[in-house]
Amino acid sequence: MSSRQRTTLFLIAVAGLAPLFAWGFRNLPPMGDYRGPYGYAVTQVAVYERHATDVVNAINYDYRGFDTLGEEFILFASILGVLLLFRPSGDDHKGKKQAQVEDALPVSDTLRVGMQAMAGTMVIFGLYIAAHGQLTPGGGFQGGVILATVPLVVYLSGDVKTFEAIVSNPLTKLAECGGAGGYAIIGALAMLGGAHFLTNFLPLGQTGDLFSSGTIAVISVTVGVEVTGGFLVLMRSYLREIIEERLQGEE
Amino acid sequence: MSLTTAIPFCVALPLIIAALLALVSRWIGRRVCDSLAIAAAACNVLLALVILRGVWSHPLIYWFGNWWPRPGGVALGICFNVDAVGAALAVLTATLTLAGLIYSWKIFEDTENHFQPLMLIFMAAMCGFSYTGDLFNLFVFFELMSVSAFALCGLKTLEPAPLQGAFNFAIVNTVGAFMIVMGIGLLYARTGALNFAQVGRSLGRTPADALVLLAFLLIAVGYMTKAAIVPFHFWLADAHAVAPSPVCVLFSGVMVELGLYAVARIYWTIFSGTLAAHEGQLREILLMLATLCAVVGGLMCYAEHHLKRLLAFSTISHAGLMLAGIGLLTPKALGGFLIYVLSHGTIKGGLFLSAGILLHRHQKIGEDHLHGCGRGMWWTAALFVIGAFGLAGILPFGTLLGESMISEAAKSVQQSWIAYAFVFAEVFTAGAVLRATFRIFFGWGEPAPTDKSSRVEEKPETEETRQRTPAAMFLPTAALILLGIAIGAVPQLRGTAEGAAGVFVDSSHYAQMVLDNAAPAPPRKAPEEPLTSSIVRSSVAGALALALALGSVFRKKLAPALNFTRSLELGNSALRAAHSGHPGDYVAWQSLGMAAIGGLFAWLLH
Amino acid sequence: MLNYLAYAVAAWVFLWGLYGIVTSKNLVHQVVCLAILQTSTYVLLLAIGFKIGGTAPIFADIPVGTPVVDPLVQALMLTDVVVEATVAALLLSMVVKANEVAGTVDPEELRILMG
Amino acid sequence: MRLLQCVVLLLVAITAPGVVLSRDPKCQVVTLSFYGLICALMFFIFQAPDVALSQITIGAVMLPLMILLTLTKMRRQNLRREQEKKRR
Repeated sequence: MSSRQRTTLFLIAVAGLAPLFAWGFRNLPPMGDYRGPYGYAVTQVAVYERHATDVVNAINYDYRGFDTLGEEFILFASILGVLLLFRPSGDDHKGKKQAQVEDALPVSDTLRVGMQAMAGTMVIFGLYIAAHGQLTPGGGFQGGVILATVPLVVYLSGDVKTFEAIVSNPLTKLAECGGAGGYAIIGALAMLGGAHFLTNFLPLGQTGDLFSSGTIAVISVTVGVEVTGGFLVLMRSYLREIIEERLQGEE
Repeated sequence: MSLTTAIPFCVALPLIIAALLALVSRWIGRRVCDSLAIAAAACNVLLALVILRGVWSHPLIYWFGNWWPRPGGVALGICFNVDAVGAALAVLTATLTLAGLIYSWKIFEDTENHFQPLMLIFMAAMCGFSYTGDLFNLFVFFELMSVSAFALCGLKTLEPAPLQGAFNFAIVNTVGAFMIVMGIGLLYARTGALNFAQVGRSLGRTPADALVLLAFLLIAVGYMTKAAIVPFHFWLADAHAVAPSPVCVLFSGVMVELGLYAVARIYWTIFSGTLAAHEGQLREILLMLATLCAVVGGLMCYAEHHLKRLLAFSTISHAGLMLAGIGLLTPKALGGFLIYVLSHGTIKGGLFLSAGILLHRHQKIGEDHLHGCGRGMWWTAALFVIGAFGLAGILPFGTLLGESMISEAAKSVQQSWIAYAFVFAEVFTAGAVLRATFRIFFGWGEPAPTDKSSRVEEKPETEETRQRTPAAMFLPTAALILLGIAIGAVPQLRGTAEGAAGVFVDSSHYAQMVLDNAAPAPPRKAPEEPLTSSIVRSSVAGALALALALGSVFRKKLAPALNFTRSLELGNSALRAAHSGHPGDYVAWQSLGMAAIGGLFAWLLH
Repeated sequence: MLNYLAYAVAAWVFLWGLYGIVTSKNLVHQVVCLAILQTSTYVLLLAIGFKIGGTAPIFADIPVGTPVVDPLVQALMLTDVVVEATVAALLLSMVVKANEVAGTVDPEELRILMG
Repeated sequence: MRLLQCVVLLLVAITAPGVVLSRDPKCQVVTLSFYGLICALMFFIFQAPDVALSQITIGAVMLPLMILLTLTKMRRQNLRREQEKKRR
């Protein structure tokens, strides 16, 4: 199909879809007027039952924790996929010697110091977000992504060696796989006591404490570990060639 | 092992092993990794069988996190509702994965052991998909199986074709996934629930309004994209042409069918009450789609000469037949669907693996290129011929039983013409496979003509050429094809399947079981009708397929009247041109298809 | 009318996302359009779960029973965000590979499989 | 509050076509990042801080970053290909 034919075909489809959406959306409740049973019930019981003040995370890591297990494995599978796609092939090593493409940004010392200070702040911020999932907005996922950007800041400040040391550390891989597998294992541990998969088996603690809400906090941290490791592995597979060249250049 | 332990482990165990394998893959050898993955898959086959036996007589509801529904039937947690239909599909999933993993023992030298964990995740996702009783959880498993499927599809990264195939696959399916999310959102807006039973009960029997119809449309189109129903099918041929054979087995054998299973599950648990008044019209729409799919798939199948694409189009054609099993909206047809899926999955899986054997031995996959190459590979040839007749659904195969149940059900709702759609699809798909077999293994007639993409993937999946077919490749292939026959030999299969389907479609009892903890009703074994008319019909189909194949191969020698086979093989240029390989085209067709079906919904169901 | 603005925006963004995918001449652009398509589901879910006068469903500083917006849709959206990011990462790596082996990222030129 | 919601929804409605219509991926990175921020703002205004936080990290930072890396990788591949061509 030529691109004009394609667009015409699509516009015909839109001529059908737009009224269809208008027709269906008309019957939605007006925005702001929502009274579903699920949301009402869960906000009534979550704090008492799970000692977690952030109901969104109580849902994510407990009531519907099985969804989140699937979601973490979606992340895990796609990282495996990226690794598979970017696996070094025979041609790569030839290509490396043939052409050197240099595109390092010159970084001033002030910027470098500033960035390294920023990295430090971000570590603390990320840890805070990841650890307080059950209490305040945030949680393992958000904290993990923030933590994963820290080595990147280090990289941008020009310190390729430190970046490579962090991302190629086996601990990063351990974090990725251990986090993902750990989630499933925590779920299975509940079954030792005869309960169903992913049931809370830890003491609930005092609502509002850092160590409260039982498995929610633990799972949140586990997810944080996986996400940190996962995004670092992802980053590394994207940057692998560039890093190799840079490190060669420094030698 | 108790059933309540087996159910979560069927999903969690392969995930844990996959994480473990990914962690240690750098340090352990290829063989250790393979053995662990095969052991995990075998373990899953056992688990799935234990579960199937356990839920055979009555379905089982499993609430994750012990979050049973609150008084008043508000479910906050996620449940698995394991019934015989879902459990049987999980057994099929695990079996095909096991066969695929054993088959890949001798191939994929360079995947750095990432292949095995992805296969295990894929399997876990499909098992979870067939067990789950929650709308959003169904979506999560849908997405998990999609992501692992995209990655597995683009496994061979040294050529552009696999990347194109995987990319098209990913774009079209992800668009479908977002439609599903929108549909789930609409249902949540109306009912405030995600559990199938709760949503279904909340919609009740009030006639569906525009919102509910749009939600059904979005969700059905999303899952039909996965199920490769025309016009949402374009990704399938591209993905199958390039995916490694053991992965194709899972794609064609079970992933596509699970898309249809999801449509059935959602219809029966959620929409059957609210759409009850318009059941007849909905049946007509679905049967129309099914017939279109069977015809387009059949014609394109016969027009292909890339062996894997040929089989891919045959899957599209058969997906149409299976949609007919669902679209008739009766328990008997649904039972037929189940039997058809099980036997088609094993046979089609076996055929893909046989094609993989050819690719392994000769590094070629085009029918023209392979002409006469298969001489001496008589065992593989036998598998091809048996598989072809399995697709035609003749006597000893399970496909016959499925077809007969669907045809009987069609007769009971005055749609008996659907039997002709079956004959059409069977003649063309079996004919195409037989035609390829005659040319490749017997070297009969002229070499086949060349398509634009019949050269794709003509590179080895292995590093070196081999003179012999390794047992690790041949045995799972033969086992799958034989399983297709064995399914047909199970005594009382039709009555049992219809009983299981009867439990599946009983939505009000289902809701009581999930939400009110009611006792499950035992399935009633239905009486079985004689098979005579189906045997006659399928024998005619098989004979016609054979005649068509012979006519195609020998048309020069026999008679000029046979020249129509030439145009079947080479013609259909408009249909071919539609399969353009451009993801933009595919999404445009997808939108158009959705608009068209939506228009029919608005017209007939409102 | 204003009550339905959010739903209209969701449908609008959805159709624009589809339009972008259909007319795209660059695979990277196509992946971005897929991400835009995804945001339409955010807008829809967000609008569905919203409640006038409701605060965020976090009971750190407010007593239980205060009207809050629906927490479930937010949980669904969190899952959705992850799905978007991961699918995009996978697709982008395919694009990079396609550029490496085929030398093009125009879907029109990358057509090897067809008919 | 109501007004703010309308404004942010309209902003989303305007920027989304903007991202789609910026055909050059390089400038799309910028528009996408901007769009991601607006989405995050929308989540805040609609009382969804959890999602807003992950949207900032994913939609406004991670995703544009991955696209930038993709573009860098592709530019290097293309340069290399041209160099090889010249050598021949």
